[in-house]
Amino acid sequence: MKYVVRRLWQFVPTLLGVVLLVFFLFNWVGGDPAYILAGKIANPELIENIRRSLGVDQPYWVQLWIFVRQVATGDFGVSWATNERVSQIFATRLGPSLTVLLPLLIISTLLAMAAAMLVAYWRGSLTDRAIMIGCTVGQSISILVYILVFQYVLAYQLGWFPVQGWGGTLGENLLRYAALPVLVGVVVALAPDIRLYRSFFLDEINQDYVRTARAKGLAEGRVMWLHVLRNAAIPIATNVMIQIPGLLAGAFLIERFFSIPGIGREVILAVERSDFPVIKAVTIYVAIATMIINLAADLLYKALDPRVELE
Amino acid sequence: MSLWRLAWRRFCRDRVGIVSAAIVLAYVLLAAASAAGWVARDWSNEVGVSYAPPGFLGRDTVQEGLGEVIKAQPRADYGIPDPLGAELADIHANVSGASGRDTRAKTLAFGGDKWGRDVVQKAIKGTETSLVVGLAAAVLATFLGTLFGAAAGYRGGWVDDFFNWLYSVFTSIPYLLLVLAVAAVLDQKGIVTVILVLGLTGWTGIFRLIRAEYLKHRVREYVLAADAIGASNARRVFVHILPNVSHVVLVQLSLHVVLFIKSEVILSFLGFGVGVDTVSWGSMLAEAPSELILGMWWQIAAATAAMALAVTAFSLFTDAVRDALDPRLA
Amino acid sequence: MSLLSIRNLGVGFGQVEAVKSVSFDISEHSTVALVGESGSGKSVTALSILGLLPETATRRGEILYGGKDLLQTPSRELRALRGAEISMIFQEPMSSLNPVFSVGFQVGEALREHLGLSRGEARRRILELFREVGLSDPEVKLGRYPFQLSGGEQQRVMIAMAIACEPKLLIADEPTSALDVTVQKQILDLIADLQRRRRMSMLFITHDLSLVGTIAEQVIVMRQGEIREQGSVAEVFGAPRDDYTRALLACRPPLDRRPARLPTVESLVHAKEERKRGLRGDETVVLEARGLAKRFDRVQAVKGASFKVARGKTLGLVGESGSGKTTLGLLVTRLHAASGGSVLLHGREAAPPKDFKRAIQIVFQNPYASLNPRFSVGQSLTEPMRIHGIGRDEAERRSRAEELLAKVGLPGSALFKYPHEFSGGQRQRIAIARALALGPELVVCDEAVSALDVSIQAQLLNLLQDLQDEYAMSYLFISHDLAVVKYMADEVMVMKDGEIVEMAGSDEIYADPKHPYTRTLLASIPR
Amino acid sequence: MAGAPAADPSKVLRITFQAAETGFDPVRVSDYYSGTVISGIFDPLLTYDYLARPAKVVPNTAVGLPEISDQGRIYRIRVKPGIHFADDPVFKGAKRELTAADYAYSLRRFLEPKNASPYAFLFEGIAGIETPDRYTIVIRLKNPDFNFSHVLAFPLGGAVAREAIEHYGDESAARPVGTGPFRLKRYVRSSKIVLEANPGFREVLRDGRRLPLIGGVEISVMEETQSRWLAFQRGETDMEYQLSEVATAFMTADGQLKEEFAKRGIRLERSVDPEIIYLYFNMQDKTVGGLAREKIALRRAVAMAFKAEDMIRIIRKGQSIRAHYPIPPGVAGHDPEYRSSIPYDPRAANALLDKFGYRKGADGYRRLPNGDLLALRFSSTPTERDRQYDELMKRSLDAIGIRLEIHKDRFPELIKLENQCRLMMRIAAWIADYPDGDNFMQLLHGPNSGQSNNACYRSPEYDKRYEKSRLLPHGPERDQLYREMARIMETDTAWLLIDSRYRNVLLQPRVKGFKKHPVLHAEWLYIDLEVRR
Repeated sequence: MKYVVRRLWQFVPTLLGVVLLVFFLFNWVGGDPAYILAGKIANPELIENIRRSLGVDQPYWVQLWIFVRQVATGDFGVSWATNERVSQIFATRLGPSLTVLLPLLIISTLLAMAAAMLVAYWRGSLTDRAIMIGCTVGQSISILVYILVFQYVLAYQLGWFPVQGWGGTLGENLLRYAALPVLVGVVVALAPDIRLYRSFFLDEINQDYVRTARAKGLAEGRVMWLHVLRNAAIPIATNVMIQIPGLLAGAFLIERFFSIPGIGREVILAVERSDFPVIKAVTIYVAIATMIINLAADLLYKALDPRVELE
Repeated sequence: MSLWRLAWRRFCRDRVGIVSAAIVLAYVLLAAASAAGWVARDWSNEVGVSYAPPGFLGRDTVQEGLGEVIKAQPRADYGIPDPLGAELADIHANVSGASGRDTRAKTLAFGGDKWGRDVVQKAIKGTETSLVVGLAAAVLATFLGTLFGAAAGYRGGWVDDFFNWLYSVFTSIPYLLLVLAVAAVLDQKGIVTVILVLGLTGWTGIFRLIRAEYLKHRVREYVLAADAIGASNARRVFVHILPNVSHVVLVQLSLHVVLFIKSEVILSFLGFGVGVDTVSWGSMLAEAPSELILGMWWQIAAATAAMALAVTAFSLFTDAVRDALDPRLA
Repeated sequence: MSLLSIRNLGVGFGQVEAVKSVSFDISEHSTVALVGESGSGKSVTALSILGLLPETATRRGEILYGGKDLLQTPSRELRALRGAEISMIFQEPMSSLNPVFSVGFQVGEALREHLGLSRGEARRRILELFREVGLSDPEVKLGRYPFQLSGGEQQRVMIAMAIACEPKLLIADEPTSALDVTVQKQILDLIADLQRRRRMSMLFITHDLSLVGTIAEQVIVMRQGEIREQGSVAEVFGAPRDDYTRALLACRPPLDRRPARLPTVESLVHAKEERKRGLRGDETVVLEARGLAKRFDRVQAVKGASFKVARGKTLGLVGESGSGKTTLGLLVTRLHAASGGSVLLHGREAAPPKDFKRAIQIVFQNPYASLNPRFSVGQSLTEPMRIHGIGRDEAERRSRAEELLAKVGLPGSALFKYPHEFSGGQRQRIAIARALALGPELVVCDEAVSALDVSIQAQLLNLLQDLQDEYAMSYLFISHDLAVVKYMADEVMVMKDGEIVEMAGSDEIYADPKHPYTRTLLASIPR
Repeated sequence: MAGAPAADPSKVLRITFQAAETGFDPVRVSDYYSGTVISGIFDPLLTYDYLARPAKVVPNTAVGLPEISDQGRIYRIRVKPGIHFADDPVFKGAKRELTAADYAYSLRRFLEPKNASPYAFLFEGIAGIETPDRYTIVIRLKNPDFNFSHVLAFPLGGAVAREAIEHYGDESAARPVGTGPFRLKRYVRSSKIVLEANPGFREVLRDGRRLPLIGGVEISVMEETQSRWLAFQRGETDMEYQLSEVATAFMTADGQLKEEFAKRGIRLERSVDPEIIYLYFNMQDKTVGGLAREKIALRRAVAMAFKAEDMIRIIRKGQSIRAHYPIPPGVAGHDPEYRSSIPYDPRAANALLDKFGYRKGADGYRRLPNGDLLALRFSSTPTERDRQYDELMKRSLDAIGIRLEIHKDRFPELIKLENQCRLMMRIAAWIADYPDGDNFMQLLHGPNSGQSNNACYRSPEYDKRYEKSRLLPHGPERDQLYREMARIMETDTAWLLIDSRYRNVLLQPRVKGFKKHPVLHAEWLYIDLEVRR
C-alpha cells in the first residue's frame, strides 16, 4: 500500500513532463484553431473574438498555467470544435475502444501463448522454423493491407461479417460488429507475439527447475503447462499490460475502417481539427492511464512472481 | 580470433541468415543503384495510360494529349482587353496547332499508377526512400538511445533520474500522438522530416535496454579492472563497455529499421509521409485503398511484395545476427 | 547385489564425447562417490541415469536397473521411476526450485504424482519430511517461496523432495558446492545420515575429494569422460594407483603443513620443503586501512575495518559469502568510495589517484568476467601501460607484455588471442599479468583461485607465490577457502557481517582460534 | 388519409457522412454535415421548393413570401401560428409555440460576438429586427438587398428556443430542440447520429400524405471510401453520394449506372454541385502577385500549363465538369455559354515565359527575368487527396520548367496564412451558401481580402462593377456585369477555374421519391422507403 502511494507520488513529475511536452508541441508550435472555427469567411474581429474566447491570445505562461490547472482539476473545458465537454468525449470513446481491445488482447495472447509454447517445445524442428518464418512474413505486411484485404474479402465478398458499423448494445457490438476488427487485430498481433513469447518460453525451458520437475517424474504436459507457463506468464503478462495504452490510441486504422467510435479515431479527428482541449485531454488521460497500467503491471508482476519485492 | 570473427563464423553457418543477408544486401544495392540513378531514374515518366493494367502481350499504344486547347476559345471579350493580347497573338502565329501528344502504352508489364507510371519503377524508387528512411531513423534513434542509456546506466544518480524521467514522459504519451505532434512541429515535409519524427520518438526502447546493459556491465569485473588500471570514465564507457553491449545496439538497430519502415507506411497514410517529388512504399500503399476496390491491385501488390520481402529478410537477418552475436555462445 | 549397473555408457553432444564407455555398479544400501573436475563427465553420467539429458545427446551402452535398461525404457515408464525410485538433488538449490511455487507445493507435487496422496495427507507427509531434513518451523516453511529460504534451507527442501517417495537410489549432484562452508557440513551430515537411516543407495557426485571420505564407501575417479580409478575409499585414498588420483589428493593445500610449493597434476614433485609464514614485526608497512566503512543504502557492508599490509607479505581475509570481504577489497583498491575511514599508502593518505592505481592492483574471482572479452590479450596488457605512460612506444610495450606473459607461464603468441580462447586457469594468469603490468606494490586477490579446479588452483597459488618471491609484492588474499588462506597467508583476518572478528598470524589462528565464529568455520572444514 | 401522420418507425433511412459532424447548434457550425442534420431538425422561415429547378424560394414556417419594401431594405414576414417545438424536458411538459420572437432571437444569435458564428457574414446586412406582433417579424437591412430571401431560406437559419439554448449552454451542440421534421434520438459524437420523425411536426402535405414519410434517419460517420462503398453494396446503407473516388466501379464512362447495379434496382441520381474549385494566386505575393505584365505572364503561363483535364480525368475519375465561369451551374447568374479565355497550351505557355525573360538555368528550371531563383510554392494539407493535387501541380509546372515547392500544413494553419495573404498558391473550393451569383462574385471583391477573397485580389475595375451589381436584382443587367468581371479576373489571371464536381447519389431500390436538390442539404423530409422485409 505504501508502495502504491509512493508510486502515485512519482506520477507527479512525469505528468508535469508530459504537460510541458504537450504544451510545447501543441500550444507553442501547433496550429491556431481560431481560423478553422471561423468558417468560410473570417474577418479579423471574428478571429480575435474566437482567440479571446479560447484563451489563445494570452501569454504562453498564462496558457500553461491554465493547462496545469485543467490537469489538476480534471476539467479540460469544452471541445473547441464542438463545444462538447471533453471529459464526456473520453468517457463515451473508452467503451467502444475497450470492446475491441479487450477481446483482441485476450484472444491474441491466449493463441500466441499456446502457439509459442508448442514451437518452443519443438524448438529447432522443421515446424518451429516454418512457423517462425511464417510469423516473420506475416509481421512484414502492413496492417493497412490486412485491413483492406480482410474487409474486402471476409466482409464484402464472403459476407461473413458486416463491412462496418457499431450498434447500441454491448452484446450486439461484441458479437456482430467487433468480430472482424478483433480478427484483424488478432492476426496482426499474433505473429510478433508468437515470436516474443517463444523467446520467453525458451528462456524458461532451459532453467534448472524444469530439470527438477522432470526428475520428480512429472509428465511433460504438467512440466510445460504448469511449471514453465507459470514462469513465462510473468513477462507475457507485463508485455500485454504495457501494450494497452498504445493500443488505446493506436487502433485508429481499425476504428476508421470499421466505423468504431473509439479513442484513436477521435485523436486523429482532433489533430486534424486542431481541437487542442481534446488532444490535451486525451494525451493526459492516456498518459495517466499508461502510468496506472504500468503500476498495475508491477502489482501484477508482484502477484505472479513472489520474488519481486516492491520498493 | 576476436568475438566478431567468431560471430561471423556462426553467422555463416546459419543458412536462413545467409539467404536473408543476401536479400538485404540486394535491396541495399538496389537502393544505392537507384540513388545513383542507375535504375528507376525515370520512375516519374508517364509511360502508360492512367492505371495501365499489367500485361505482357502486345505493346499497344495510344496517343494522348490536348483535346481542349483549340476548343477553349472564348466567344467574346466582353469589352475587356487582355494585357498580354499582343504577345499571345504573336505566339499563336508561330506555335500553331496542338502542343503535341505523348504516346502511352495501354498495358505495362506490371501495371501503372494513376498517372501511368510503372509501378515496378515506383517500387524500386520506393525501396530507396523507405530504406533510407528506415536506416537513417534507426541510426538516429539508436544513437540517441545508446547515448542516453549509456549516460543514465553508467553515471547513475541525477543523470539517471533525468533520463528516466524523460523516458517515462515519452512513453506515457501514446506513440501515435507523439508522432503526430512531432510531425506537426517539423512542418517541413520530406524525407528528413520523416526521419526526424521517427528517430526522435523511437529512442525509448533502445534507451531502456542499453541502460540496463550499462547497469549490468558497470559493475562487471573487467570494468572494475579497467578502473583499477586507471582507465578514465569515458574510456570505460566507450572503449570497454560499448563494444560489449554493441551486439544489443546492432540488433536493436536492425529491429528498428524494420519498425520504422513499417511506421513510415502509417505516417504516409496520415499524410505525414515523404514529399511528392519522391515515392516510398508508404506513399504507394496510401494510394492503395481507393485503387483496390476498383480492382486495381497492382500498385498495392508491388508495394506490399517489395516491402514484405525486404522486411521479412531484414527480420530474419536480425534473428540470425542476434543468434550469431549471442554472448552466451561466446 | 547391485541396484544399478552402468555398462559401457557413452554420451556424446554433436562432435564432443562427454562420456566414453563408463561402467560401474551401485550396490544396495551403499554410497558411491563419483569424483572429478569440471568437464570430467560426472554430471552427464548422473543425468543419463534418469534420462534428463537434452534430446540432442546421443547415448550408447546400458544402464540396468531392476532388470531393465533405462536407456531403452519408454519415457512414460521412466517417468514413473523418476522421483519415486530414483531421485536426484542438484547443485544449485535456488535455481533448481521453481521460483513461483511455494516449496510445500513443489514437494507435494511428487507425493501426489507418485503416491496419489490427497491434499491433507500430502501436507502431513510434507511436514514429516521437513522435520526429517531438519527444517525449523515446518508449518511456516511449507508456504514459503524458494527465495525466502536460505541456501541451506533450499537444499533441505530439495532433499525432502528427493526422499519424499522413499527412493531406492538418491543421486546427489554436487549438493554442497554452492553453499557456504559452515552450511556445507550440515547438509553433508544430513545426507549421510538419511542414507544410513533409510537404507538408500546413493550416487554422490563431487569435485571435492575431501568430502568423499566422510560419506562414501566406494569411490570412482573420472577425468575427461573416462574412469581413471575405482574402488573402496580406503583403497583409493590409501594407495591410489592412478597418477591423476594421486595428483588430486595432493593438490589441495593441506591444513596440517605448508609445502613450499603445491604439487600439481602435471608436475608431481613432492617437495618436502616447508615454507615459513608469519610476520617478524619489523616489516615496512605498504598500506594501512583505518576504520574503513561502507554503506549501501540500508546495509552496512563493512563496519570499520583497520589493518596493515606488510611489504612482501600476504594478509589473508576469510569469511562466508555476504560477510563484506569483497567490498573491503574494493575499498582498499579505491574502486568503491569508502563512506568512512581512510586508506594510507606508505603512510600518506592523499596519494595522487594515479600513483595509487599504479601501486595497488586487483585480481578478481571470475576469470570469465574480469577480462574484457572484446580486447585481445595484447590490448588488455598494454592498455594499463599506455594509460600510465609506461614504455616509450607500442613496440616496447608489446615486448614488455610478452615478458609478463612469460612470467605467468604463457607463450608470446597469446598476445594476439582473445580471452575466450583460453581456459579459466590461463585467463587468471592473464589477469595476474595485467595486474603486474604496472609493477604494483600490493595486489588484492579476491577469491582469485576459487573458481578453478583444484589442480589448476595449485598451479595458480604456486605462481602467485613465485611472483611474490621475485618482486616482494604484498597480497591481500581474500577467500572463503580456509585451507587456501592458511597456505598463502602470513596473517589472517576473519570477517563476519562486515566486521573483522579476529586477526592473527596464520598458524596461530588455525591452532588456537579465539572467536567462536572462527572456531565454527574451522570445524566445518572436511578433513 | 390526409392529416394522419405517415411516418413509419420501421422506415429508417441509413446514410453515411465521410467526415465527422461538429455539432447541432446552428450558429456554431460551418461544415456541410452538421448543416445537413441541422436542416432536418430546425425550420427556417423560408425554404426551397423540392422539385423546382432552378431553385425557387418558397415559404416554410412563414405564411407567405416576405413583403419587401423600402427598395429592398425592409422584409416583413408572418409566421404560421400553431407550430410547436418538439417536446423537450426544458419546456417542462408544456407545448411551446413557435413565434416571431424565436426567429428574431435565432437570427440575432448569429451576430452575437460571443457565439463567434462562422456564418455571421450572411447576416451582417441586418440593421434591426422587430416583432410588431406575436407572429410578425420585420427585418430592416442596412443596404438594399433583393437576395435577402435566400438568407432567410438558409438552412442554418432555423428557429431555436431561447429556453433550450440557455438551459443547455455548451451542450446545445448535442441537444438540438427545433420545430423541424426530425429530432435527435441517439447521438454518439463523430460516429453515429440517429434521428427520429418528430411526432409533433406541423402538417405538411405532399401528394396527400403527411410528411415526413420515413420514421427516422441513421447516420454513420465513415471516413474510409472502401468502407462506404462496400457497406452500400452489401445493403448496409440506403443512400450514398460520397463515392466519386470509386465512381468508375459503378458508372460507365458516359455517366450511366452500370448494368449490374441497375439490374439490382439501384438508381443513380447525378447532378453538378453548386461549387467551383479554383487555383488561386496570391495577388500580393512578391513572386506571383501584382499586376505588372511579366507577373501576369507568369500566372498566365502556369494557368495555361495546368493540366485541368488530368484533374478531371484522373483525380476526379471523370466526376466533375470543367469550370469556365466563376458562378457554377444551378446558381442564379451562371452563364453556360461563357468560355474561359485561358486554354491548356503548355507550348504557348513556354513561349510566353521565354518572351517575358523567364530563362532556363543550368538545372533546367527557369529564373526570374532579373536572374533570381524562381520557385513557386503550392500549399496543401497532408491528405491523400491533396497529395494528388501536389503531384498534378508538379507535373504541370515541370512541363514549363518552373520549380515547385510544396508547402504542407494542417488546414487551420493554411487558412490562417491565407487570411494574412501569405500563401502563394492553393487550390480552393467554394460551395454555394445560397443559390445566387453574388455568393461567388464576392470572392474577388477587394475589401474581402483577408477573408473570403483568398487571392487577395484588388482590382478597381472589378470592384467598381461588383459594387454596382450589388444593387441589382438577378437579371440580364447584372449578368452582363458578371461576365465582364469574369473576364477581368481572367485577364489578370488571379484564379484559374478548374472544375465543379458531380454529385452521384446512389440509391438502394427501397428509396422512393428522391431528387437531389441543389441547395437543400437533406431531402429526408420528402423521401419514402419501402418497408424492409
